[in-house]
Amino acid sequence: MALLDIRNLSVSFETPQGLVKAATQVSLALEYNETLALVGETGCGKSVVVNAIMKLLPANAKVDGRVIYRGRDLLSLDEKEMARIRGQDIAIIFQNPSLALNPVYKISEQVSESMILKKRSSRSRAEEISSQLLQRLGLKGRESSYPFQLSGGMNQRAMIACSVVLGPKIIIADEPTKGLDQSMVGQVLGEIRKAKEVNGASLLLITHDMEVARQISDKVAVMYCGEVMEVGKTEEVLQAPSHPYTQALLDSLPERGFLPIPGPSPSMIDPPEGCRFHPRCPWRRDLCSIERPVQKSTTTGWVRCCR
Amino acid sequence: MRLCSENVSMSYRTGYFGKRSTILEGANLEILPGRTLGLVGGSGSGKTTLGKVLAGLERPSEGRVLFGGRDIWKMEARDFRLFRRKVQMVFQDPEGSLNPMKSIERSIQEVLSLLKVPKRDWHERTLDMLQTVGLSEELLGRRPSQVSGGQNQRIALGRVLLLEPEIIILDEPTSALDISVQAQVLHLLRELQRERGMGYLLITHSAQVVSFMAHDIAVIERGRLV
Amino acid sequence: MLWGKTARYAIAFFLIISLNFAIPRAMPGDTLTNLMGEDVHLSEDAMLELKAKVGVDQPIHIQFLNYWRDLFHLDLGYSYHLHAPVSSLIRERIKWTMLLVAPSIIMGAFVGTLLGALAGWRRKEAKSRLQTTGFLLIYCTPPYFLSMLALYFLGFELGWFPLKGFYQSGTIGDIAHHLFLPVLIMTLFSASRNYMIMRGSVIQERQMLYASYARAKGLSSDQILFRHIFKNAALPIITLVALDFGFIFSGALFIEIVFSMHGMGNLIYDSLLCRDYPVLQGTFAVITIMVILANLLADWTYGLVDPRVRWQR
Amino acid sequence: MAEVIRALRSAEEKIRARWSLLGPLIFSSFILAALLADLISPYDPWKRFNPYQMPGWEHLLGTNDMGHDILSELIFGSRVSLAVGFSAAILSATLGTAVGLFAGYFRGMADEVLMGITDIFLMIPQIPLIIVLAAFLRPSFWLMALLMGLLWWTALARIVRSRTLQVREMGFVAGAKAIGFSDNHVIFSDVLPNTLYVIAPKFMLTVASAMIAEASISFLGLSDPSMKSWGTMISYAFSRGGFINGMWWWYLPPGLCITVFVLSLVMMAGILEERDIEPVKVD
Repeated sequence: MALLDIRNLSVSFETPQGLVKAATQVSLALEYNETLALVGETGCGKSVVVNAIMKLLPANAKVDGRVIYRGRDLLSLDEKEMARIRGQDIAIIFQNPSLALNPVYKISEQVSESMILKKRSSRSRAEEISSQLLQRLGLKGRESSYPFQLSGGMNQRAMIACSVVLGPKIIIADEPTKGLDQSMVGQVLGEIRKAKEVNGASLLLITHDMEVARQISDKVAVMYCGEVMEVGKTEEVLQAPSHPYTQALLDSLPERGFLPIPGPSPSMIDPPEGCRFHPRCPWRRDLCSIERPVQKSTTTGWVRCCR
Repeated sequence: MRLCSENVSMSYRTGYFGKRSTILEGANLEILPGRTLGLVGGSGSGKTTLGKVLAGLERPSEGRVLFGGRDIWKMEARDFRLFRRKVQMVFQDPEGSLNPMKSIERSIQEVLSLLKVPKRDWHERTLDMLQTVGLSEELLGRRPSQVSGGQNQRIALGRVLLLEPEIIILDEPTSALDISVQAQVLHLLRELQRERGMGYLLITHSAQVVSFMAHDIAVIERGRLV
Repeated sequence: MLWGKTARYAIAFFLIISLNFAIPRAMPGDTLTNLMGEDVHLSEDAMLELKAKVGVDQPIHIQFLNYWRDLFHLDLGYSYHLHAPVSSLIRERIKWTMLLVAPSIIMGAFVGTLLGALAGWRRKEAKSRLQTTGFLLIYCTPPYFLSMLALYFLGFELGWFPLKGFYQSGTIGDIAHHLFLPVLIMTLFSASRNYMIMRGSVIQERQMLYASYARAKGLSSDQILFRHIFKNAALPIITLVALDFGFIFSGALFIEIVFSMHGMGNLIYDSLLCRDYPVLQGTFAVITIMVILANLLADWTYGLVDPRVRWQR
Repeated sequence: MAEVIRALRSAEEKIRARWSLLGPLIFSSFILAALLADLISPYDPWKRFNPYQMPGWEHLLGTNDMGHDILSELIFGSRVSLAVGFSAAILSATLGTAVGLFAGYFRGMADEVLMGITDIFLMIPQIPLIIVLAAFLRPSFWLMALLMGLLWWTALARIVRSRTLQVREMGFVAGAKAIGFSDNHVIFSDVLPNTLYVIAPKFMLTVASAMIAEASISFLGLSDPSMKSWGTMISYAFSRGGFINGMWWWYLPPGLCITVFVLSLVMMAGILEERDIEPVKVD
């Protein structure tokens, strides 16, 4: 039994332009102590999936399916029960830490807040633990700084501290390296890995960067146009991908010579019939535009392609 | 004609009594027709400011910018207008590179009217341009918010190409785009260079993009070229 | 930065008070009349004497200097209608106005920001919609009309409250009885403005990433509002409330008129009827000074509570 | 995709959309009444009947102390009240937009000076100043509108400036400059249209506060006696005993008209404002 089991999760949004199908029948499993990278391009629905897990979607989202954590379906919980899960069992690290931290409180206050409010720790105990944690993350002497006084990288670490202070079992990191300079990426990934190991947690990493996925993850899931196209062990997916989209995505990487994927990105309101990748697929057959491919097992996972 | 900067420095004063903060210091660069100069630097290194100075959008506090050997800030109005046309700049933010209140078609026609192209040729020229950057006609009626980031960036590029520039300064043209789209745009840029022999200054933080595109590389750190 | 602001206030003070000096001299009509008020009838001799006293014969820059010197000596001129120095007239009236304004502004700030924050946070709930509609109605009504309505229904029809004045016997209970309705109206009036600002501010702040992060950290809805959003949303309110002070104060003047209270409002109303210009000008100067002080105070407070401003210094 | 999601609206807004029609509906019926006053008004507002009549079939809203028909006064009064509100708002919107655009676009010295002036204007107690000036001059509604217009541009100037500062940093503004468009073209064709949606709601609110101010100043008897606005009507009811004697039909209708019309303006401003709040981005 996996730690977190996502089954047929679909998310759609009512908009004036039409129904946006942001995620369609997404099934994923996150095992104990595992790092799973959810990879895809902008707008493929990967952030929607994690926000659905955390129940942080806006009110106009329609969510279907099940998200099972320790035998409980998170989607059926009410806001109060869910608030208990957030932070303590499942924690999330946002991209853009400088905006995610509250500008008018010191970072030590923001880290100890969860301890005080959720674990009912005394203020002094909470502050002690949070300053230990901040020191371990290399923010010694910066505990009583405000977010605007720190660099983006320091804020990123402060936010990691805020998220993991209660020792969550699952850490979700949403594009933690987006917009960072190359030198910072390795450092931030290191911090996240450390936080994961200290807590013995599992990590669900959302990223658009294949290189990041390669560095940190055990398993990779590739999303395209709201669907998971392929899941498997990291080496297999990145060395010998089974889905043509994964192949095309890898080919467009700098080290493979920036080979572009032909054609425009698909519409999420009116996604292609059948296989969603078929309009841009080099191996497209007649059947591809009619029938949605079923999941086929691969050596270490599965793929949604008829080839 | 080539574009170069000689000992360009840039500093601002914050407020009346604020300290002068230096953004650029003694930068020398040369952009040649048909070649791409990659300018690499981290965030806050002053690379965008240098780009704007070279495009004549900001006046350096010290040093000169030379186009075809002549100081652009000492040119007569007519020559400066010519310089404006021949040296163009494309910006990072793909969603902000076109006016959100105007349709794509109007954004393009605006440039045509600036160039005093007769009205009857507008449609044809517009279609030509779209073809050059690999887009279809159906986009014309839309607003920038209704097309993708990559398409916006192509239109911005196409608009600039209407002016038939000799040199284009590209400020992180692909860094906000997805990997696959980035690849499309970079290929397009290379192709255009081959066809038209334009010179590029490619400003980016990505070493990989530079090594793919550039003939020469300059590195900038805290306002200094190293 | 704060000193820059203070300097701006000093310049504003200087210019607005100078404007006050210029008005009677630049307006059409006889300057002396403009300075003394209309319908003042005096003998020739007394007129000449006055002319010398007011100083209209002197060159303009001397007049200007004298004007400022008098101001620093708290001399705001003399009312020939009421036969009293303007400053003592105002001093006598302003305490009653402050008795109305001070509690109302404080209560209005508390009630308005608190309810406004809750309404912005739970804006889809029926209760907060109803509340918003109520405050919106108050917001859209001229304060004196509101007072007339309250006075008509609660005073005339139901007879719960006295119809005019501050007190009959002068005991605290009596004063409170007279003051209750005007203070209530004034509080609602100032609360409605703070309510609207705070509600809008919370609606904007709740879209910020830190608010969703607070939720992701597992905080309850109330904790997110009061621990995270409230402080951020309330900060700009400090400045806005100060900028609004002039408007709220003006509202108080009208409320006083309707309730026939012995404050600045009726002083202005009466002096308008007989064009008693010195009093009008004196009240304008006093109100200006109060508005500027309120804004200065707001800036200082803001600097104390917002860490971003505090550290810039 | 991101663009589509940015445009997200909750399903509930469809229901709200019906409510949001209320503002424009009230607004346009008042405008219509003001324009068609000659046609729909039952009597000439200056024609004299029996004074102090209660509302009845003859006079739907009764008559006042001079025997004027209140309904007719009300309909004709809307012309004055609306005209003052709109002309003050148009003047202040023009001034504020010009100052804000100029300061924000050119920055530097121009910005410092203009914003310094704005800060000073913000400190002026506006209604007391108008009272003082109106006391010295011959009372006139146009003077009132002019003064309000000259005093009320500050809020808009600040908003337009900060929006302009944002817009000028966007790629398309720098792009337009690089292509060689003139500053004039950039300001009016690129910057101004992108500030309109912050101007529009503020304009509505300015009309609203100008109307409340007009009513307040008229209440003090500082209005032109040859014209009647809603504020003037309440003023007379108050000073000539209508209020003290409980003749609610005299002062209630003009007061309610002010409230309801101002409400419609604020509601419309609210709708326009909400459009610019970006919903949470989900991807």
